[in-house]
Amino acid sequence: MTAEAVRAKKPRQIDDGVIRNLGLVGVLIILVVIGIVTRPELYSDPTWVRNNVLTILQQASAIGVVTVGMTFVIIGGGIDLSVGAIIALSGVWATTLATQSYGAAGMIFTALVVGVAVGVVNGVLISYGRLVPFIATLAMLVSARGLAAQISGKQTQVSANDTINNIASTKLIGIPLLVWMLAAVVAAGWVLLNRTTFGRRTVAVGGNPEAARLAGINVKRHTLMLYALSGLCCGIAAIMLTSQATSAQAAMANLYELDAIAAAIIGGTLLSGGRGTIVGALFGVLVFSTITNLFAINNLSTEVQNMVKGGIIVAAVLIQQFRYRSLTQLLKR
Amino acid sequence: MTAEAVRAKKPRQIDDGVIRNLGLVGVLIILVVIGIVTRPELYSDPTWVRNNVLTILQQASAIGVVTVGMTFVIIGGGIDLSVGAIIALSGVWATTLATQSYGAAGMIFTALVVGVAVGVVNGVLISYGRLVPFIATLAMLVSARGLAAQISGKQTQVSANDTINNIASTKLIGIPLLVWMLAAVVAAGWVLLNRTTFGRRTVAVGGNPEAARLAGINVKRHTLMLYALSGLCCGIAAIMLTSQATSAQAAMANLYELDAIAAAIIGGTLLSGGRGTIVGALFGVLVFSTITNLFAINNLSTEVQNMVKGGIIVAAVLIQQFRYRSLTQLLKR
Amino acid sequence: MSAPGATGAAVPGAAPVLRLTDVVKTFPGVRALDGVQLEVNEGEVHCLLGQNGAGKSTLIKVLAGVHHADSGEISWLGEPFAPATPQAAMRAGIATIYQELDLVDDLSVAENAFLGHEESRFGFTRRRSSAAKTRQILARLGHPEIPARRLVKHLPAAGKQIVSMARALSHDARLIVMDEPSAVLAHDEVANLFRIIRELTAQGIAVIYISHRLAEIREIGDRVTVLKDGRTTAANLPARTTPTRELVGKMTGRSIEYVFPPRRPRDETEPILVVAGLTRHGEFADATLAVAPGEIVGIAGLVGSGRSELLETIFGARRPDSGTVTMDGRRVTGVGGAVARGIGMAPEERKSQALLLDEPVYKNMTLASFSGFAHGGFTDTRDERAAALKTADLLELRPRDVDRPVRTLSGGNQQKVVVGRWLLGGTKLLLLDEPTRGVDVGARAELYQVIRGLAEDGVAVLLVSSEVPEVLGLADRVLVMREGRLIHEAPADELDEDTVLDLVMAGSLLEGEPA
Amino acid sequence: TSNDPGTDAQVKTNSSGDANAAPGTKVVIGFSAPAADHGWIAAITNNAKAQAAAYTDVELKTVEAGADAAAQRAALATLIAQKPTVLVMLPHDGKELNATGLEAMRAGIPVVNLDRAFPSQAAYRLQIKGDNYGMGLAAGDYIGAQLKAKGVSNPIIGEIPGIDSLELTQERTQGFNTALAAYGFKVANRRPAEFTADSGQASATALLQALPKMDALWNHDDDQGIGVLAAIKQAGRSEFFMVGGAGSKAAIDQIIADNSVLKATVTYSPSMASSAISLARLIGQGKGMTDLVELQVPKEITLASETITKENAAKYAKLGF
Ligand SMILES: Nc1ncnc2c1ncn2[C@@H]1O[C@H](COP(=O)(O)OP(=O)(O)OP(=O)(O)O)[C@@H](O)[C@H]1O
Ligand SMILES: Nc1ncnc2c1ncn2[C@@H]1O[C@H](COP(=O)(O)OP(=O)(O)OP(=O)(O)O)[C@@H](O)[C@H]1O
Ligand SMILES: [Mg+2]
Ligand SMILES: [Mg+2]
Repeated sequence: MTAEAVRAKKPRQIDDGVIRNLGLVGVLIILVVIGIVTRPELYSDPTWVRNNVLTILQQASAIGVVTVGMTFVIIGGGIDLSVGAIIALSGVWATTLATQSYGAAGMIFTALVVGVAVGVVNGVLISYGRLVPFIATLAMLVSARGLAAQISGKQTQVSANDTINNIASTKLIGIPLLVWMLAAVVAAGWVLLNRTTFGRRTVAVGGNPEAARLAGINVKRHTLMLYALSGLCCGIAAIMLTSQATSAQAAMANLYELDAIAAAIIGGTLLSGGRGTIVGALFGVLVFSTITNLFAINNLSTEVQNMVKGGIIVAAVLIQQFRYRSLTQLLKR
Repeated sequence: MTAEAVRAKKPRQIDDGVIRNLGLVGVLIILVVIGIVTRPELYSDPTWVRNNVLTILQQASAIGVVTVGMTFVIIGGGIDLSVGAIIALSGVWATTLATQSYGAAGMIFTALVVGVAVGVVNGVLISYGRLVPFIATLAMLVSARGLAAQISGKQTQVSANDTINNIASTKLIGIPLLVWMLAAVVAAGWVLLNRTTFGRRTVAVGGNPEAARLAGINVKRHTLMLYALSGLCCGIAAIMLTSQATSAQAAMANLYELDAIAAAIIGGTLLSGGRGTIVGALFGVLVFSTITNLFAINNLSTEVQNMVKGGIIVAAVLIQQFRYRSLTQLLKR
Repeated sequence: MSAPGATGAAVPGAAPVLRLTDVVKTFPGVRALDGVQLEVNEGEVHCLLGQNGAGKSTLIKVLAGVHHADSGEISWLGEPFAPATPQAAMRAGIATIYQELDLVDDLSVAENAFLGHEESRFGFTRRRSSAAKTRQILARLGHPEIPARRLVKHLPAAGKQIVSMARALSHDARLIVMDEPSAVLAHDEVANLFRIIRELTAQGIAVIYISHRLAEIREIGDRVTVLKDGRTTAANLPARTTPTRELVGKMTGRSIEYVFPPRRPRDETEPILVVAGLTRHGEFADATLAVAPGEIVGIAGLVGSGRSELLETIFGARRPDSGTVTMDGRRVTGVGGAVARGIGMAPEERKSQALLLDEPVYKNMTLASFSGFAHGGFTDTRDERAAALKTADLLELRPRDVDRPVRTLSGGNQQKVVVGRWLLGGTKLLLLDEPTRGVDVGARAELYQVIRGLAEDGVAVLLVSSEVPEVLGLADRVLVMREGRLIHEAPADELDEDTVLDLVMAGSLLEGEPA
Repeated sequence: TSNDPGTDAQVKTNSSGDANAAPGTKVVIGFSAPAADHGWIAAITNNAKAQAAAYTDVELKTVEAGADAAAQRAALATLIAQKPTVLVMLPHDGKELNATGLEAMRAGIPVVNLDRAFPSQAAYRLQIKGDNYGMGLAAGDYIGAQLKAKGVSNPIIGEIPGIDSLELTQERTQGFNTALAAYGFKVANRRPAEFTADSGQASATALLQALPKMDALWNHDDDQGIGVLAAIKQAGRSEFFMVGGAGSKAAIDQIIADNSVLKATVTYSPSMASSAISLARLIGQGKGMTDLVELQVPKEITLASETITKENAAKYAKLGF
């Protein structure tokens, strides 16, 4: 391809994903503006604003990590309803007295191994047992929460390990460690999806599994790895949440599956697979956590919060679509 | 293509759906056998057995009605996460003091109208607002539960209407009215799906929307009607549940969306649309409600229940697949 | 073969029913139609000719109400006409058979035929009467054996094409548009199709017929309109008498003849692929064949004779009931192994089996080879793009843009992407299933050159095609398949078209032998 | 439970004229309770608001917390940043919000820990809670005594707890089992519900089916009890008696009417929220409880769980929520 040819095609380079993400940035800006308008006295304090941004990011960190894994699974044509349950099982397992006796490293190791192991079971059921992902991971949801309740005796297990507990309160260069962890996972996810053969296979497997198979891709093994990856993300999130709550219990990370799927989809991932972006998923998570923050600073009652939240979600997607359409129009000229 | 070539494929006539359903019947039989083996003293009493069957059916009735609507939506290429919330909103609205003052007819009317209205809003957002069904109905889930909480003041609203309350305890020819209602909805659903243009178009819209559009079907309007239908089913289920609990509250029908989707899929409905059976969905619901019954008569603790339930779901699908494969093998000879 | 209307020119005195003037239609970045003129008379077969991407499908979609013209005028039966929806076009009497199959898998044949205008009473479908009507139409189409109540997903591709036609006939149409209906049909089916078309024109129904096979146009067409880059370059040429050179020239701006590259003498070498006694019950039985490096082996046969299944089984995509596939002396049991041994397959169904429609062309071209371009697991899109661009040039991809999503390519250009995937180095054995389906005359010649070139570089090629001349022209050796069995093998130059057709169709050679 | 929300708060109207009643320094009380579409939690928030409104020197800042501990943590972070004088908090889970309690205490804000205990003593200034274990004890005791009086030797006892993964449910069940064990009885079947009437109906239906004959039933929660009672009626069963939990108005009315199987309920009153506000005010003003010798409010208060029966129901009628 000649240099001219490349330059001539510049406008197309800006792909759908980026434009969609611009839409989500717009939504975020609107949310912040609403915050400023409704609570000017808070927003007039720069320290508060800085803290607030960090709080939003910190609250988004665990679910953000889960959403990265979920985005891979969905792009690869599947779905993982068991993420919340995996977090609970990993967290509970990592905080049993026996595990805690091995110290922070033992706890982290346990959480990650449990996460990956459950993910592998999901993957095997789906790839080799040929179960529909929805059913397999729903069954896992139920079972893993049951096992977590069994292990914890339905008690909240307190973490006595200060290294773990301090993760949530540690800051590096003024930014919470949890936020750094989120950033690292998002960056790794982006590279994995966009710059590696693994990512390319993921898109192929989700976009047209038959074509991928006939092109020599081992679709089953790849699918298995996607669920293992999602499990790994859950293990990481389990550590983050355990540290934040200084404890773990069987009911933790309740309904994270819905939040993660919603964030991924709002971020432009196709529920039927074959398309999606990591950055979009991150924005999706941020939109949700900014909404929650907006409600908190305005002290809306839960029922009003919920009513409004549904509306905001709809509006966000509409705005994003609107921007998407008009921007594509613009770029066409 | 020669005449022989076509005829050679005769055995395929016995429809996938029927074989799948046979598999589910097998699963049901296995569950009952487990019940007999574990609690022989209960199963030795014919009256108890009869009552038990009716109880299982009765407990399946409301979720069964919802699943019929859900099956239509999924066959039509969508998904409805808001069913539980619609039930709650319909139920709460129908049991406000103001509504109750209009008597049973007023309450039933209100529940149905609210259900259909919410369904129409879902449909409009999805058809004309071009929102992804997952997001639109998730937003509706959140909003509708919020509105229900607002209306009820987060209280449990008791139904003082005996006509409504008696629905759940009335029997016709020895069979509970609720079971008759389920039967009627399933029968109507079957006819609608298999014997009307609406049903056939639903398959087309979900199976190949582009082809449906090229064939001159108004895909958007049809999609809208599917969500309205699901809303109607939720309205009916709201009356059934309100009658059973003699009350309604904002948290009622919690997670019905997951149960209904799972039942539909276990019953052979393709999550991506274009294929599904009403009878299969009914069997899916019955499998779940039989599992619950099995746990109850064996007094399993929640955590063990959950662990086992996941396993049973997986086993059920595997058995069904196994039967499916071996039967097709058999029939091919 | 004479029939009313087949006079080689416009029926004298026949009135134009459809007239398009200066129709323009743009897509993002493309002017698909750039001032089209078209005139169709009552009772004629009007052929549209043009390269891949010339705008033929877009044109008929404008007529069918799927796309809306940006400017220009359409008049239909003397009235201005701008259908807003497919329904409007149908109501006006225009029925369309689209290039890509537009059927619903889980509906029956009858339901598909009457989709959107079901026979019904109070919303209830009248299954018996619509099945009866469907049977009538199918009988008229020469296929009474297709059961009206069978689900469409259980039909072979050719059967689906018949159902598409049945749908078009189920409307009371004044104009029937057919976009490459013969692409998935074999020889006997095409004859059948032509019989129907003649019936239709005899009733005064106009037909717009699109095909890349000039022979078909000569046989069935009355007049020809040629499109190039969205413009009409020649209108209303007589279909019988216009010289091929002129038609091709108007289409491509060049003069390409329908030529096969010359065969060169080849050294006898040990076969690289050995297939022994391969069987899948109900599909094919006891297939034994071998292909040597540098050799092109063609398999001829009717649609439904099991060639695709055989190819897929050799590739490891289907598990054989018995028999073995050996590549380079090692057994092949799965697709992964096959690709690792250097086997590549271009499958027959581009949309369902080959393409990631939303992904750019270059990623589709490198779907089987991106790992090879990668360094340590990290992909190298620059090299991939460059390689894809080379293939695009080789196959005359239009537009020559490897970054656009495959979805926006015309049917023939999509096909080039599918075949192009396996031309990207490293392949030792190429399995090609209908590689030229929907590809225009010019690009087809280029593709033959490429395949021949690969063979000369030592690649073994196993080719399946429903076009007998293609098999005879391109292959060194030909296998004839009938009802799941390889019944004849001969060097290509010892066979001619009639012999092959006799072998394929007549059962006489194999009396009493079950498939 | 009522169809007419928010009118019957349990408020201490201090007309006794003691020293604490007089307006003192202004106190800003931050308040947070988890969201739940449930009568009891709704009553907690209503009571807190009503009690605060009864004082002229109290300003109440409520933050609603979403559905789980993480959401509540986030909400409390914003509340603590606003530096209220005292913080009253009903945590979603005491252990999970322990860290937040510590944070507030370190920031110099006394924390009143309502109902669900923090494990760390340093995380609260005052802990006021209901007695979940005691509830179970009371229910078990009542059932044991009744059955013994009837002379049933091998009774079949059912139990319908609320959300089973909650620690409070575990405590109630433990208390129940302990009390029954004293009589040599045990639970035959236990079907958890979810604190909602429809889940109560479903669980009760399953339980009744599993136990074709039953002698006694404890349902942990009167709100879900509406559904439990409906199920019992639908099954046409009446051979046993039932004890409720929490002490809702509907349940007390039904006990008085004595026309159903519900014969008693053990209290777990949301009035603790009113008390928490009153005591938070005293803490904020540095005052003690006048009936006690101590100059300051004590560190821990546990409400006793009382058993409401037909005999004493009239007395409790006004405390029903
Ligand atoms: N939806 C679309 N978006 C963008 N471009 C499109 C779209 N559909 C068609 N095109 C472009 O319009 C041009 C005409 O395509 P069309 O399908 O009409 O060609 P065709 O003549 O039917 O070719 P073929 O013989 O290969 O079927 C092509 O360049 C194609 O890439
Ligand atoms: N298991 C099956 N279920 C349904 N249809 C099948 C099945 N197996 C094969 N078929 C159909 O039968 C047909 C068999 O013909 P096949 O594709 O092998 O013919 P072919 O000789 O390759 O012809 P062509 O590729 O030219 O269409 C296929 O088109 C396929 O649609
Ligand atoms: Mg075309
Ligand atoms: Mg084929």
